[in-house]
Amino acid sequence: MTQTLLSINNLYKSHAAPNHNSAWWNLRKTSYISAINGLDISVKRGETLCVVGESGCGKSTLARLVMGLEKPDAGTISYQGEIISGLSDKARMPYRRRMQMVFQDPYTALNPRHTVLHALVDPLLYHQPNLHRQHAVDQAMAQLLAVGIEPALAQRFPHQLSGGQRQRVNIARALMVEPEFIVADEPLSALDVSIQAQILNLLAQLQSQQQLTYLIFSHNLAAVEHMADRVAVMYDGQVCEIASREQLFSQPQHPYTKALLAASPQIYTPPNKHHRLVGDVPNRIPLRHVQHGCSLQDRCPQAFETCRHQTPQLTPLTAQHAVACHHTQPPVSQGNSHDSEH
Amino acid sequence: MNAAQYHGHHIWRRFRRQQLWLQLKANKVALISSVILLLLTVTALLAPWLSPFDPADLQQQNIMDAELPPAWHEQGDSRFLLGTDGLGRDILSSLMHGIRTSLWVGFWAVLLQLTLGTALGLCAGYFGGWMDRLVMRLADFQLTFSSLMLAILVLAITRAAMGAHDYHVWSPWLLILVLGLADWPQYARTLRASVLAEKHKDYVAAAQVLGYRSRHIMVMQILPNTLSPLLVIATLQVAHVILAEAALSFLGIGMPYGNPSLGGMMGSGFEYMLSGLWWIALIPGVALVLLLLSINLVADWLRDALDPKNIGQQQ
Amino acid sequence: MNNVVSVLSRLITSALIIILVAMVSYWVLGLISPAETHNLNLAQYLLQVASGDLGQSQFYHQANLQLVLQALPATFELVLITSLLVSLVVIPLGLFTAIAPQHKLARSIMAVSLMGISLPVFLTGSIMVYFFAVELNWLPTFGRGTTVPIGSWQSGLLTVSGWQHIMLPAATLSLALLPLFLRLLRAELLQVMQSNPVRLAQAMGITPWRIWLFYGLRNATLPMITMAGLQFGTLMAYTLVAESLFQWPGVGSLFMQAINRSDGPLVAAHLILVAIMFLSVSAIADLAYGLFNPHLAAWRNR
Amino acid sequence: MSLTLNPPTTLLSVRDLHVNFTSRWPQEPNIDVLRGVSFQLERGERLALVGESGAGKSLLATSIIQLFDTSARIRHGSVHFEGQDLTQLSSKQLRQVRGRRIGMVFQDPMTNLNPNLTLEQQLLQCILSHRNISRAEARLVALHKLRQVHIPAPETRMRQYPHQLSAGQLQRVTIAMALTLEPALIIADEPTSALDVTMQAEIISLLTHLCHNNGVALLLISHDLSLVAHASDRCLIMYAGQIVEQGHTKSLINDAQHPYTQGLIRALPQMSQPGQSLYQIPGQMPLAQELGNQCAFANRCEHAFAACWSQPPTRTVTLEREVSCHLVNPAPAPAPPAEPEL
Repeated sequence: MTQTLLSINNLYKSHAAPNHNSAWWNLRKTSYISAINGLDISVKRGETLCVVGESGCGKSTLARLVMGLEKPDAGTISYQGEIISGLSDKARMPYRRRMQMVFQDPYTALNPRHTVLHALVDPLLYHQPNLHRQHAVDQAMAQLLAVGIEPALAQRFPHQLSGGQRQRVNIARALMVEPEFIVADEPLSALDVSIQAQILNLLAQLQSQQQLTYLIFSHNLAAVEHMADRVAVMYDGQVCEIASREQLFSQPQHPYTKALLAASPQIYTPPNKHHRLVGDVPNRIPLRHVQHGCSLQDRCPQAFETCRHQTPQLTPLTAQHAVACHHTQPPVSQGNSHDSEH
Repeated sequence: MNAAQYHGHHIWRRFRRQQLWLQLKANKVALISSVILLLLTVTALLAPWLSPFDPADLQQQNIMDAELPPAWHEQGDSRFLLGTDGLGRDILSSLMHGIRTSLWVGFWAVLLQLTLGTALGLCAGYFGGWMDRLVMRLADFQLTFSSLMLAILVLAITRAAMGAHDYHVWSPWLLILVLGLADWPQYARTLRASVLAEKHKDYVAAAQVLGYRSRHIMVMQILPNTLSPLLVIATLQVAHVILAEAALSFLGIGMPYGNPSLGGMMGSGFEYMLSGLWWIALIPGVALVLLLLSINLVADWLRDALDPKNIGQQQ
Repeated sequence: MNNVVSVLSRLITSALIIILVAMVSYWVLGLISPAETHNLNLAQYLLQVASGDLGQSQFYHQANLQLVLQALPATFELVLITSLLVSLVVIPLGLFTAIAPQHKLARSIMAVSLMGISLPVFLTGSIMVYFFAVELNWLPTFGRGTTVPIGSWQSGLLTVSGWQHIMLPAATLSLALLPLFLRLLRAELLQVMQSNPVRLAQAMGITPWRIWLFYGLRNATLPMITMAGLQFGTLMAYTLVAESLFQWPGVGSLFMQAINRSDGPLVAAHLILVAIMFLSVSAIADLAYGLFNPHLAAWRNR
Repeated sequence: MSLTLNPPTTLLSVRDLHVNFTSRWPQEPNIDVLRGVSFQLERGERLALVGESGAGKSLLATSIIQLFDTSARIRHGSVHFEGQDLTQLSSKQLRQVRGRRIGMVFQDPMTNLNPNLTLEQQLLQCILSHRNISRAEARLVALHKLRQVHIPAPETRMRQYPHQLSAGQLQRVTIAMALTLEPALIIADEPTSALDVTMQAEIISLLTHLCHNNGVALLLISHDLSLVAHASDRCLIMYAGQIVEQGHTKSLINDAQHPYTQGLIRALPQMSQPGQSLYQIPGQMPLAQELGNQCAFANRCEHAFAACWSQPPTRTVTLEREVSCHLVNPAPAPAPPAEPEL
């Protein structure tokens, strides 16, 4: 249980900002916006790590970086001790079978021109051209059954399926190559409330059957509390708190975590107004104007002088619990705050 | 379930074809215009056998037959159903050969445009970066300048440089080449936009995660989802090319003089019109409008029929 | 700072394009009139162009620049009257067909416009000539009529005969451009009228004319500017066809005459002037785009 | 029946509303998407409308002010608002009601505001369309409303374009816009689902407080029962184009009568122990064209019995609760044995 499967060290990634003036003579350079800002995280074999954060905090970018759909600017991602972040497409192939992804939007995650069966069988035949077709079809039908899709739906096109069915097909496709590690980017957010429970149960059931490791990105705290072993809270491209589920939900330390928990609607308890943040999620600013200090400083009601100058480091409180906040730790004396200098 | 059944895209193709047919039956205007287009195409293809005279054969021309009005006119001659032009040539025969020329130029130029535009648009959309910027800058530049203006400049200068006689040996090919090479931006822009939209959909990411190679994703996964708008543009462009060819021929820098083309017929008929002989210029004009209108109507219907919003409605 | 860079990069690109076009026009000059380039090498020609000397016409024995400048007022007035006609008709019709797309009248307008797209400019011109000049004998078919000098500008818009002469060419050109612009504007407006902001405006009970003006037309302005800029070449080509049909003494006719007479220097001069005109029009379109674009406006105020 | 009395405090009363979409294809029948919706709303009341996507919530909202696209049509039923039947009004009279008496707040403020007008211009368009006052006066009204929704530095903000503000601030602006003409009712269609979690609670509480303070009734539409649990007085549960249960929010949550409502609450992740499998409602919501003469929930209901398949349930009105279910109001023995047709 304690073996580290995936570890991410000091990861940075920025994206080009949209350029509004795109006439044919305009060859001006684009500006950049940072998405991942010095992030450290690790996933242990067999666990479910949920990463919680609001839209724009860099969750999707992180998911894409882990899956090798984008390349990081700096820092490393390693899988079972091997660095996989800089690999070429070819060198990455062995890891493609071991790591798979479930996407947020079940409506666009399936090619509209392929039937369910085609979507499942095609990857197998693409990689193993010698595989007997009947064998691949049998495998696909078995996988569909495992995720609760009736065989009659195998010949349907995605637009003939409901959202929940499509998400099941997505999960089935990811499982076709028998991976051990699944990254899921907001697997529930596009689904109806009554369907979310079905997918949550399916994910849990598959995990226990196939010994899967999950890295799940979500903003739905209720679902996270239900399925996570450990929870990391992300804000502005950094992890601001990471703890086991029990600790995070019972003793949150970071002001942002507290605010998130307070804001998450509970059916029987009225919302808590004490942990509100002030102001808004800041608009993304181009890299030129690098902000000093804690990225939450403008919204945090408890921000003090140190927060304006030093970036807090992720510091362990207990073995299971680490927080990046000046309130829970003494300020670092030799200002080694790493403002991005690239 | 067995392996032979799983090939989804065949079923899809059949389904789609059926859809198109149903929608065509429901739309009377589109049905009539596609029938007209079909008739015109067949006439054009069979022109050498169907036409009563051969416009290129000087033996069949008689200056005594010149400027005869259509047959239903009291001064008309029953041999010349639509009358004759200033040199005594049968307008009906010239017309059939002219439509043949128009469709021929339209077909080859559009094929050239489609190939060039698709290749450039696909690369620009999929690879992005400097390639995208360069292709799109060029496309905007070319689009602003317009293919007709470029064709006028290039063809006029070539004609001035070669002299009218030499020029007419090369002009049909030059016409296709210029119109074919100049009008790629429409395709490239549309394709790039749809490739960009498709590229950010999760199924492309899923294909990458499953280890498909870029080229395979580009051609097998993305391209099939972007073909509908290209088909519509190509149909519209056939009309556009035919119109451009007619305009150039009208100006005297398109099809050679002896080679019958609708624009050329109208150009030479214009002078007669000032003396009241309307049919020499107007009959080819009506034929041209009929051809263009039927193509445009078919394209208009195709745009609606291939719109994914409408396809989802009927399952 | 960014503005300066943008203007500079634009100027440099434009200069490069003009140099490139000048090189092409030197090559064209050599193709059409080899004698002209015999004792004039490329560098000399470029220097000559840079100093504003575009050579002399072989046929007219006059400076090319002067010839084109003399023909420019005719073309300009034709384009001006045409654009006025087109915008006067297109904006209300476009609005109407986008606001009430299901209305019978709107449907027939669109059907007519589809026919209009399939009508070549020279056919409409021919038909007009036949009816108004040959059959009815109301209007003249060629030339500009009497012109009145305003400074160095020969204007035909101040005399009755000038107006009579401009009517047919302007009407022909407008009829050719109308359906094109109508369809483009309508497609744009239709999209805007079904957008979320318009839905919110309707939900807030905003007066219909305010919705059409401030939500419909205002939101279609940017795409319309881009669209109009992109149609510049088509406009130029159509003008050329209309000019040669009505023997309108404009730049287009001059060019076609130069071609027919194999007047190399005049053709070469035309190329350079067309490039300059093209660049200035795209600069104007860009300026207008920037003026109406709140993204850029906000960025300027920062 | 209390509905027919129409007491003076009733603001909005929707009765047996049927809305259908005209099919593009002549051979297909038009199918009702709203199938007999009835409810009423008192002055100053906060009413929540909860349902999954496809249940017809948004269509109901737009049907009240008849702002749907041209293919939708009110087939039957009435919408009484302040004593007049909105379905009988001319488009000019309707415009007088829209904005002036009924304000709307839509889902995504980033796409709903006009990107090419400053906020001031947009607010002024709204005020000047309904009131005959000078621009300067209208401006004062707009400023006042922006202050009410806690926009910092409203004078500066007013001169800005939508893209210069964050999503949370823009949603405040749309709320201000809905309030400017002092309407009697505000319809908020998923006002927070495009916003971040930390913003969500704030916007909801702003909306409910402003409505309460100004005596404005609120129809709050959401897919999330937990979100509206503390923001509404009464609650309507919508399923497949019908209202299956309605009642006071507190009592409805504590004692749900309809199996669908029960399922919605039980399926929430916080209702079961972490790690345990969740209660799930099997299957998915039927499409409008699949519904025959049956209870729409019958195919997912674990209590369904013969009557559920043969006839649609009638509405049972008990004290402050209305439920449409055969379990609550057993149907009289079906006299003619209805053919099971689908």
